[in-house]
Amino acid sequence: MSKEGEKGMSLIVKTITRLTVGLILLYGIYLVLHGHVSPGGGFAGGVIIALSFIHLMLAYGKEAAFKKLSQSAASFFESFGAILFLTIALLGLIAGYFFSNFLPKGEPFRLFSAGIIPLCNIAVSFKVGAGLFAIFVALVLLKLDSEKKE
Amino acid sequence: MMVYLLCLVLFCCGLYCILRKRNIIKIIVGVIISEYAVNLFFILTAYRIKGRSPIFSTGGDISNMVDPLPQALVLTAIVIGLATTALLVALAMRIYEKYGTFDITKIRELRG
Amino acid sequence: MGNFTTLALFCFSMLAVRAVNSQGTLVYSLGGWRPPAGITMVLDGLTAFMLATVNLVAFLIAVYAVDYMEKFTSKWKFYSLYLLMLAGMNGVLISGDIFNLFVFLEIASVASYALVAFGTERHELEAAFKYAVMGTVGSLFILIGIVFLYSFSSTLNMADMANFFGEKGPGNVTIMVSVLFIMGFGLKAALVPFHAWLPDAHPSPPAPISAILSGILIKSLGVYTLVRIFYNVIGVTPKLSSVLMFLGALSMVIGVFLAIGQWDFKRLLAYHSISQIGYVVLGIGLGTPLGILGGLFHLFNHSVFKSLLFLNSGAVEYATGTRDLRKTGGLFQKMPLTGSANLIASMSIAGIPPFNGFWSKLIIIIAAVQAGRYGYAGWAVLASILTLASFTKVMKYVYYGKLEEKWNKVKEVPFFMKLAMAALAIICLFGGALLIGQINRAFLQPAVEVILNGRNYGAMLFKRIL
Amino acid sequence: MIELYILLIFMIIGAIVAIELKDLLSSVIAVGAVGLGLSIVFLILKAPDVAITQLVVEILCLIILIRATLKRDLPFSTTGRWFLNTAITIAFISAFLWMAVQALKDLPEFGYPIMKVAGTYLKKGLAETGAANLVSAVILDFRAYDTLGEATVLFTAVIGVLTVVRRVGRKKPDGIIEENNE
Repeated sequence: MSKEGEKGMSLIVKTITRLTVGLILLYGIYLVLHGHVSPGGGFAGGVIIALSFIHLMLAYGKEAAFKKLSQSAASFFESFGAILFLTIALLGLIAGYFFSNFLPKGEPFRLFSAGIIPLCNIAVSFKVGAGLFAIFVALVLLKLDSEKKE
Repeated sequence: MMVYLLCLVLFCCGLYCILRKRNIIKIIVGVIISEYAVNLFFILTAYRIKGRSPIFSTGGDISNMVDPLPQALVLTAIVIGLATTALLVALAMRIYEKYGTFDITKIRELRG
Repeated sequence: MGNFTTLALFCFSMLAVRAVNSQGTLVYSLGGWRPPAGITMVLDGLTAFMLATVNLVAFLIAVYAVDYMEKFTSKWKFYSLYLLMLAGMNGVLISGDIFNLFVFLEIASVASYALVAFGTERHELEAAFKYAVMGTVGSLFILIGIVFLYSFSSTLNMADMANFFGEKGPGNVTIMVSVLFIMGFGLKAALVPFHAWLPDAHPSPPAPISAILSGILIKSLGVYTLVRIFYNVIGVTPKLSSVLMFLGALSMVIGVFLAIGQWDFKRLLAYHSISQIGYVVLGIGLGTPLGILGGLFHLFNHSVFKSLLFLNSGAVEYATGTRDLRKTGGLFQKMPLTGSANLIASMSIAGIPPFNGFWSKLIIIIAAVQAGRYGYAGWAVLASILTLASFTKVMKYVYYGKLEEKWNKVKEVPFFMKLAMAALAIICLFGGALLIGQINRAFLQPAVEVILNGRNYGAMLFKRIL
Repeated sequence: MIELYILLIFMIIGAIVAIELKDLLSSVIAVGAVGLGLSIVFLILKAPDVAITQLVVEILCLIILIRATLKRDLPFSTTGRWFLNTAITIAFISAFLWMAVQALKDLPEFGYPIMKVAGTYLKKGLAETGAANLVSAVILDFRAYDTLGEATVLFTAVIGVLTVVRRVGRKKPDGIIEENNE
């Protein structure tokens, strides 16, 4: 990708990235948290969170992105998401069924409503975001390796 | 009816690409196009004339919402498609690394 | 870790067999939603039978892998993918909802694509790519079929759908869906027009993976789903069953003809997989009780002896480093246990009387004759004879004959590999016992009844729920 | 509904362009155009959730594919039996389409789904789950098991990719090679 060494793209791209990457991350988090009252949800939000890190990585090179989210942290978040999701499902057993919606439903259209659904959204977003980031990193590293070999 | 047919034509474009093209990236492109077509077909079957999106709002009536179930299923199908595509791309890149080409007529160690 | 999990799964599936015997069909609704709204898991005779088969073979292969996988890097990745694949297969078997079935089918398929490329050698990558593209196309066909079914019947629950089709009767949509599913699941099961990926994908990976792919993956993803959807959901018509029989017979004969000219040990076995799947589909396609019994019994037997054969080929490769039949020879003196296990498995697959393969083939052929399909019976006998011929070749070139100079240092394989092979060989030897009254009634008969019940599946399930 | 037809035809043209272009990078970008068109179609069809997801997944797909194809060669070879193979493929596809047309006649007409199961969701969804977004309610409550499976597919793909990109697959008979886990 990079024309001038390993350290990322040109100054314009870097500046714009610095301004937008936080907004993208915030938008992803917003989509996750409001998944049960408006369009969006765990998948879309998770992918956007992953995209914000990928954006950082494309613009600044991989070191900058790893400083924010190292690979072990990514794998930790992925496992954390999976375990959170399964825990919610298993807690449902107390209420009678696997995946039963055991929390109080609350008042519709509020942020804190709909029982387990927001929690599930958060879990799924962790999982999707970290998982996609891991896939991308693996592919990029593979490519860098093969270029080095040539 | 006509809409369904156009959608299936899109699917067949992808299928043609998978069956006839001799380049790995083109094959992946074909797979992606077919996936799109299938997802579109699913959403098309859910549409209701003059329907509204399946999100409740205060005071709105719910009688003419479109079918929410296919939308949920398509969300799942999209992510599954993404996972498959990522794996295919990883395989393709490894193949490029080993053989130095994307052309499958040159990648023939195994015989039929 | 992997071994304990698979052992636990095997124990659970044996419990499942018992539960089905004592209580009949069990239904579990996830999340507490009533069936058309939520997802259900269904445990009936067919599911229990398949679960027991899959987990038995998977457990033994996991035992085998303990020593075999020492040659490869990153063992933990192998075990993760192996268990994910197993989870996918179990999910497919136990699911009562058609989209859920698709999701679990994808888990198993994605894991198997990655497993085929496990060694990351050139030919493995190529085989994996071919397999992944074919598998994805198959999945897309299945998904389109599901869209048609959903749009037509407006439900995803298989029991509900069976009721719907029971009222509606066959029509154009049924034909279209049948064609889509035959293409999709045929691709997964490697029936003959769609078999191109199998001879590449099955020999390339390490032996335990070949064994599980060939032994149980194509059956639980291909044959089981085909049977479940055609017999219990859509309802089988005479035309459909003749198509199934024709495809089965075609696979049977073409597979064995392609196999007989092969010199690569594992590739030969892969072609035999196509041929044996043909037997299973032929038996089930006959639609008579005896034919279905034979088909299912052959499915069980094939899982056992084909995994055993692949494990044997793996042992030969482990010890000598080659799998070309022309380069080996006389290994029986050096590896007596592998040799005798292979002898048992070969006789079993070729249908020599005391072994299990003989009984199931005999039942299928008798059923074909009883149903008046003499042609198909003749083909089955022909394929059986050719199978015998090609395995005679294997035994002659690998285990008997003159021991070459360079194999003098060959040793018998490590303990766990021997253990797994011996266990499978013993099952081969006594597999015929499954036909004896009590065991038959407990294990095979409930599965046959489920298939024979046809679309009453739906009505029966709803009776259990309410 | 005329815009739906226009977009669909645009997507088909985009797909054909993507298939027939000789340059891999342009071909991948044409796929991106198809994907964006698909996202707009989802919006027209009143599926905002799917539209958002499709959009972001599309972007991710595009980035991955561009990473894979950048600065890569493109040999095109036409084999000897090109005409025969194409003829077979087209015959197969037309047979497929013909059967599809027969079957489509029996489906409920476009715009009037039956909604037997979905009807229950519409009626009971808000009261029983408390989520205003019905799609969220379906994927995370009514059919949460599907979502679990789907997350597992993604997990499998992550491990699969990590498996595939390993540098050394088999240990050599002699000499020790250290594991390289990314």
